[in-house]
Amino acid sequence: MMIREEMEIIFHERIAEDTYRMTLQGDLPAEIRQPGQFVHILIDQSDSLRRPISIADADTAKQTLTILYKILGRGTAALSKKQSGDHLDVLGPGGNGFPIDSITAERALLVGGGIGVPPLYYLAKQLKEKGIEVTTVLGFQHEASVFFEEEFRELGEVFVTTNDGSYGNKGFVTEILPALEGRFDTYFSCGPAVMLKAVSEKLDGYEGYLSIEERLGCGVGACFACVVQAPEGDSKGYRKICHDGPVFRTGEVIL
Amino acid sequence: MMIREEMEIIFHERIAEDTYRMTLQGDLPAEIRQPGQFVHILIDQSDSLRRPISIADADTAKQTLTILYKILGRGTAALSKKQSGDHLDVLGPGGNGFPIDSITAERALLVGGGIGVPPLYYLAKQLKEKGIEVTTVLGFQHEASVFFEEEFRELGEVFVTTNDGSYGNKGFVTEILPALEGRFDTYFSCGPAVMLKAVSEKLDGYEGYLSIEERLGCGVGACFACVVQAPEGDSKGYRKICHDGPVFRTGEVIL
Amino acid sequence: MTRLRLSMPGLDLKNPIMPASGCFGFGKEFSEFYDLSELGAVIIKAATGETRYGNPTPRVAETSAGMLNAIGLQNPGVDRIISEELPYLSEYNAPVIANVAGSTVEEYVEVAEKISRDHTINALELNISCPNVKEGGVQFGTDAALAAEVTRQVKQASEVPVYVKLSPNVTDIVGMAKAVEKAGADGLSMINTLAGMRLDLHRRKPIIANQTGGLSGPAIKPIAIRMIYQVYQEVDIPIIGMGGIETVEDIIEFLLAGASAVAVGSANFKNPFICKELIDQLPEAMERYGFDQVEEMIGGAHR
Amino acid sequence: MTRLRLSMPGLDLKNPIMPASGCFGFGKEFSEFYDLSELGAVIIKAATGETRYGNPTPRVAETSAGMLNAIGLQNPGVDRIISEELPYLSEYNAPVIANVAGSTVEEYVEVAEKISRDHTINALELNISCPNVKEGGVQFGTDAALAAEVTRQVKQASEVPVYVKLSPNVTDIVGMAKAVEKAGADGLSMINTLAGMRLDLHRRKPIIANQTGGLSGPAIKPIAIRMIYQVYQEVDIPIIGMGGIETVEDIIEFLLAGASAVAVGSANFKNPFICKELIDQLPEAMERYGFDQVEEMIGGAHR
Ligand SMILES: Cc1cc2nc3c(=O)[nH]c(=O)nc-3n(C[C@H](O)[C@H](O)[C@H](O)COP(=O)(O)OP(=O)(O)OC[C@H]3O[C@@H](n4cnc5c(N)ncnc54)[C@H](O)[C@@H]3O)c2cc1C
Ligand SMILES: Cc1cc2nc3c(=O)[nH]c(=O)nc-3n(C[C@H](O)[C@H](O)[C@H](O)COP(=O)(O)OP(=O)(O)OC[C@H]3O[C@@H](n4cnc5c(N)ncnc54)[C@H](O)[C@@H]3O)c2cc1C
Ligand SMILES: Cc1cc2nc3c(=O)[nH]c(=O)nc-3n(C[C@H](O)[C@H](O)[C@H](O)COP(=O)(O)O)c2cc1C
Ligand SMILES: Cc1cc2nc3c(=O)[nH]c(=O)nc-3n(C[C@H](O)[C@H](O)[C@H](O)COP(=O)(O)O)c2cc1C
Ligand code: FES
Ligand code: FES
Repeated sequence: MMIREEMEIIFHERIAEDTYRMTLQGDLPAEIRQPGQFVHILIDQSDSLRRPISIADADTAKQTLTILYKILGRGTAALSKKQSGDHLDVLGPGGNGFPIDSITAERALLVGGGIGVPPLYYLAKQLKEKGIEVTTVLGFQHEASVFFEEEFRELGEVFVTTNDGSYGNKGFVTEILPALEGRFDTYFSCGPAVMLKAVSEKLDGYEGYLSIEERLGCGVGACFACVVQAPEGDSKGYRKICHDGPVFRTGEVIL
Repeated sequence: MMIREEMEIIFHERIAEDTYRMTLQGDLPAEIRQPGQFVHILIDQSDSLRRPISIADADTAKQTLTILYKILGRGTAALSKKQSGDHLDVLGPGGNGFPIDSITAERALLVGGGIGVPPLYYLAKQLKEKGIEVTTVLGFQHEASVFFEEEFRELGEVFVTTNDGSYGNKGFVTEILPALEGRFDTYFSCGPAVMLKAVSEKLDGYEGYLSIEERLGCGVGACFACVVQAPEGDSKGYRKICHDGPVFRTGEVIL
Repeated sequence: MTRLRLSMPGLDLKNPIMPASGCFGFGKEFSEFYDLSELGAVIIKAATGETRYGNPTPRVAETSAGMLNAIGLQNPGVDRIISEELPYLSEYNAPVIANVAGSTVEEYVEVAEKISRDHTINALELNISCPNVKEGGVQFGTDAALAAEVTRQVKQASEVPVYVKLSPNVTDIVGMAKAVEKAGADGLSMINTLAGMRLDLHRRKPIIANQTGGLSGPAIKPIAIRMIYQVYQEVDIPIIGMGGIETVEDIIEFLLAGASAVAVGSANFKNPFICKELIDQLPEAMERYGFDQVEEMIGGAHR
Repeated sequence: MTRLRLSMPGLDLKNPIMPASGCFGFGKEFSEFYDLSELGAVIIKAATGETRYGNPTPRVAETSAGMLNAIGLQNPGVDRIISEELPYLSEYNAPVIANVAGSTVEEYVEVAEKISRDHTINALELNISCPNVKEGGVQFGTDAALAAEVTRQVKQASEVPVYVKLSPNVTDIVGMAKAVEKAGADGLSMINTLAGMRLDLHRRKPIIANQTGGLSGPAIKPIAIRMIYQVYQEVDIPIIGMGGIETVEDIIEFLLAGASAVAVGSANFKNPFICKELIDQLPEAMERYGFDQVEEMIGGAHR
C-alpha cells in the first residue's frame, strides 16, 4: 500500500559528480513489494510537484530505504541541500517494479545508464538471493560520473562503459552487448529513452524488462500525465508509467 | 545608508502572547541614524514582499539590533520559527525616525499601543541619554500581551493600560492622558491608526511625533504603496510612510 | 456535521469540498487513500464521445507556485466511462459530477445525453474551457454566443443540472457568465486553467510537448478569487470555485468571494489526502473566523 | 561587454535589462544602491496629464509567488515629472523610457507630446493596460480598435519611438498585438499585471482598498512567456518582456520566447540590487547555455 510519511534522512553523501546517496527511515520500507518501485518526494512544501526517485535499496529490518539521485534541475538541487536529521515528505512506494517473484531466469543481464542505474541495484540483490546469476553493464558519461561499480561487483560480473572512454570501455552500453550473447536468458534495463530503445533492439528476442521515465504529475495513476503508448491492437491503447510501470515487459509499450 | 545583508540571529525568545524579541548581528546597526527607523525583512526567499519591523534597540559596539514583533499573519508566523544561528535577509535601516538630534523638549511623553511599543523603547533610551525626562504610557489588549514594562520603568515613570482591565488601568491609553497634563512638553506615539488619531486629538496643541503603519511594497520610496495624504495646501499632497516617515510631526499628514 | 451541509442544483453536499476534474481520475486510485464517501462530491475526468489518447508527453511541468498541464482530454470515451468507471464510483456515498467535453456541439450533446442518464451522475460540468486541445472546446469558452449555444443544447439533452465551467482566458468573465446563465446553466464552475508556457533552456523549446499548457495551483488563486467575486455580483446561479486551493483558509476565501462549494485540483498531486484533510479541518477553521454554517460564508465579502 | 549590447527602436542598450515601470519610481531611490548607468535602460513610473493621488491604501498584498498592487497611477503629473524628476535621471548614462498613461486619447496625446520632447527620454511605453484605475486606460487595453486608435494618435504626437504595453487580461493577445503594430507601434512591452484579488478573512473584505489589484511576480511568468511566444510569431516589431523575472534563467527564457530585452518589476522590492546583480550574472549564464551574444537568444525557441 502507498503511504505518505515524513521520513527521516539518516544518511546523505555525494558519491559521484552531481550524484548523491540518501538513506531514509520510516514505515514506508515495509510496504515495498518489488525492486523497481519508486518514492515520490515533495522536496519543499512550496513545490507544486513531487519528484519520483527509484528505490535503490531497502532494509525492512532497519526500516530504511536508499535512493541515489543526480542533480538535474531545481528539485534535485534542493534535495542535495538536505541534511541528516531533516525530514522529507515521501509518498510511496509507487508503481509496479520488476516482477521478481515470477522471474524464472537462471542468468540475468542488467543494463543501466547513468541515473537509471539505481533501481537495478535493489533488483540485482534480490536476483542474487534467488540464486540467479547477475551480469551488469553500467554506462556513464565519463569517469567522474561513475558510481556503484563496486556494489554491483559484489553481486556478479560488471562492465563499465563511458561515452568518452575516460573509464572502462569507451562508447555506449550497447557496444558491450554482443560480447555477452549467450551469457543470460533475461535482461533488465533502465536508463535514458534512447538507450532503452537501442538496448531492446539489440536484445530483440530475449525476455526483457524496461524501466521507463517520464515527467510525472500525481504519481498515483490519476492524472494521465505519464502515459506511454501501447502497441496497436492493445485494448486500452496506453499504459501509465507511474501506475502500470515504471517497469514494463518489452513490447508492452512503444518506446 | 540602507544596506542589504544576511544578518545572524543571535537571540530569539517569546516575551508575551504571540510576541517575540529577536536580536540580529551584522554591519547594519552602524547605519542607524535615528530611533523610529525600521528594517525590512525578507523572511523566506520565496516571499514576494519584505516585512517592515521597527528597530526597538541597537548596540553599535556589539553590532546588534533588537526587534520586537507580534505574530499577525503568515510572515510573522514564519519569522517566529527561525532559530538562533539562522540568517535573515535584512534591508535597512529604512525611513526617517524620531528627530532625536533636534528635540529640545525637557519632558517627553511616550504613548505606545500594542506592537507600536517597540520603536519607543530605543527612543526612550536616547531621550534619557539626552537628559530628557521620560514618561511612558503603554496600552495592551490584556495581561498576557503586556511586554517591556520593566524595560521602560528603568527609564522613567510607566503607566500600563489594558482594554479589559486584566492588568494596570482598564481602558485605552487616552484615558490616562488627562492625568498627565502639564507633565510633558513633547509627545511621541506609535500604535494602531485609531489610537494615534485619538491621542493626537487629546494632545492637540502639544508638539508631537507619530509613527504610522501601512502595508509596504518596496520600503525604499519607489513604489507609492505606502502613501498617506498631506493636509490641503501641501505642495506634494502626500507623504511616503517608508521614506518620508514612518515618523511624522503631528499635522504633517492626515490620520 | 450538519454545519457543513449545503444544497446546490442536483447536489446534496455533506460538505462543500470535492476534487476537481482531471486531478482525481475516476476516483479509484484515491479510494486507496481514504473513503470517497467522505467527499462532498467527486468531479470526474472529462468524458468525450470517443476514446482520446491526448497529447504527446511531457504533459506536465512545474512553475512557481503552480504547474502546467496539457493532458489533452485523454479518456476512454463516454461509453467505456459508463461501463467501466462509473460502477465503481457508485459504490460510494458521494454525488458524482461528470465533466463533459467535445469538439462540436453535437459531441457535447451526445456525451451529455448518455452520461446524464447514468444513475451515478448527479450533475454535469460542461467543460468549454480546456486550453490544451485545439479541438477541445476552447472556442466555446472564449466566445459568449458559442458558449450560450452549447449550454442551451446540452441543457436540453441533459437529465441532470448543468454547471458550466468557465475559462479565465477571456477579457470579460462576467459577460461569459451571464451568457451561459441566460442560456439555462444551473450553476457555474470556475476557473479552469490559464494558458501558459515554460521553456527548457537547454533544449530551447517548450517543456510541454503541446507547447502551451494550462496553469493551475496557488499562482492563479488571486485571479480565481477576483473572477468569482465579480461574477457572484452579476448572476443568480451558484458557483463551484477552484484554482489554487491548498488550505482551509483558501476555501473560506473562495466562499466569501461567492463560491457555494469548492473543488481542489493540483493540490491532490502534492498530497493525495488533501481533500479529506481539508474536510476534517474545516469546522475548526470556520469557528476561528466566526462562522457556524457553511452557508453563512457564501458571498460573505459582498455584505 | 559588447556581448550584451543590442539595439531597438530609439534604444541603444548596453544590456537587455531594465527596471519595469512603477517598480523603480523615477530612479532616485535606487541610485543609492548602485550606479544607474549600469542599467540597460530605465522605465519610469507612469505619467498622466495632471497630478494623481491614486487609490486609497492598502495598495499592495502578497500572494503565492506574487503580489497584488493597486497604486492607481499616482504621479506628480507630466509637467512636474519633466521639471522635477527627469533632470536627475539625465545625469546617468542609461536610456530612459517614459510610461505614458491617461483616461482619454487626448490625455495620452498631451502627455506623449510633452514628455517625448524632453531630451532625457528615448522612447515611450504606452500604458494601455493598467487594471487598477477605472479611468486608467484599461478600456484601451482590452479593445483592439481603441488600442489601435490611441497608438496611432500617440505615435503621431511623439518625437520618440513608441512601445505599446499590452494587458494580459484579454482573450486574444495576438489580435491586440497585431492591431497596435498596424497602428504604428515601434515595439511592444508585455505583460502588464493580471487583475486579481485577495480577501482578508477576518474583515471579510478585499485586502486591497481598490478591491482588485494587478497580479505580478513569478506566478504570472508562464502566462507572460506564453503570450510573448505567441505574439513573437505574428509581429515584426521587438518586444520588451516582463512578468515574474527574478533570475538570469528567467531572462534567457524570455529572450528565447521572443523578447529582445526584459524589464524587472516586483523583484526590485525583494532585492533592490536585483537589476545590477542580473546584469553581472548574465554573461556567465549565457555561456552556460551556449550563447555568445544576446541577439542569438532572441526568439531562440522558434528556430
Ligand atoms: C519512475 C521514475 C524513477 C526515477 N528514478 C530516479 C532515480 O533513482 N534517480 C534520479 O536521479 N532520478 C530519477 N528519476 C528522474 C527524476 O525524477 C528527475 O531527475 C527529477 O524529477 C528532476 O527534477 P528536478 O527538479 O531536479 O529537475 P527539473 O528542473 O524538473 O528538470 C531538469 C531536467 O531533468 C529532466 N527530468 C525532469 N523530470 C524528469 C523525469 N521524470 N524523468 C527523467 N528526467 C527528468 C529533464 O531533462 C529536465 O530538463 C526517476 C524518474 C521516474 C519517472
Ligand atoms: C514602519 C513599520 C514598522 C513596523 N514595526 C513593527 C514592529 O516593530 N513589530 C511588529 O510586530 N510589527 C511591526 N509592523 C507591522 C508589521 O510589518 C506587520 O505586522 C507584518 O508585516 C505582518 O506580516 P504578516 O505576514 O505576519 O501578516 P499578513 O498576513 O501580511 O497580515 C496579517 C495582518 O497583519 C496586519 N498587517 C499587515 N501588514 C501590516 C503593516 N504593514 N502594518 C500594520 N499591520 C499590518 C493586517 O491587519 C493583516 O490583516 C511595522 C509596520 C511598519 C509599516
Ligand atoms: C492535470 C490536470 C488535468 C485537468 N483536467 C481537466 C479536465 O479534464 N476537465 C476540466 O474541466 N478541468 C481539468 N483540469 C482543471 C482543473 O479541474 C481545475 O479547474 C484547475 O486545475 C484549477 O484548480 P487547481 O489550481 O486547484 O488545480 C485539469 C487540471 C490539471 C492540473
Ligand atoms: C507596484 C507596481 C506598480 C506598477 N506601476 C506600473 C505603472 O505605473 N505603469 C505600468 O505600465 N506598469 C506598472 N506596473 C506593472 C509592471 O511594470 C510590470 O509590467 C508587472 O509588474 C509585471 O512584471 P513583474 O512580475 O516583474 O513585476 C506596476 C507593477 C507594480 C508591482
Ligand atoms: S503521473 Fe498521474 S497518472 Fe501517472
Ligand atoms: S513602500 Fe514603496 S514607496 Fe513606500
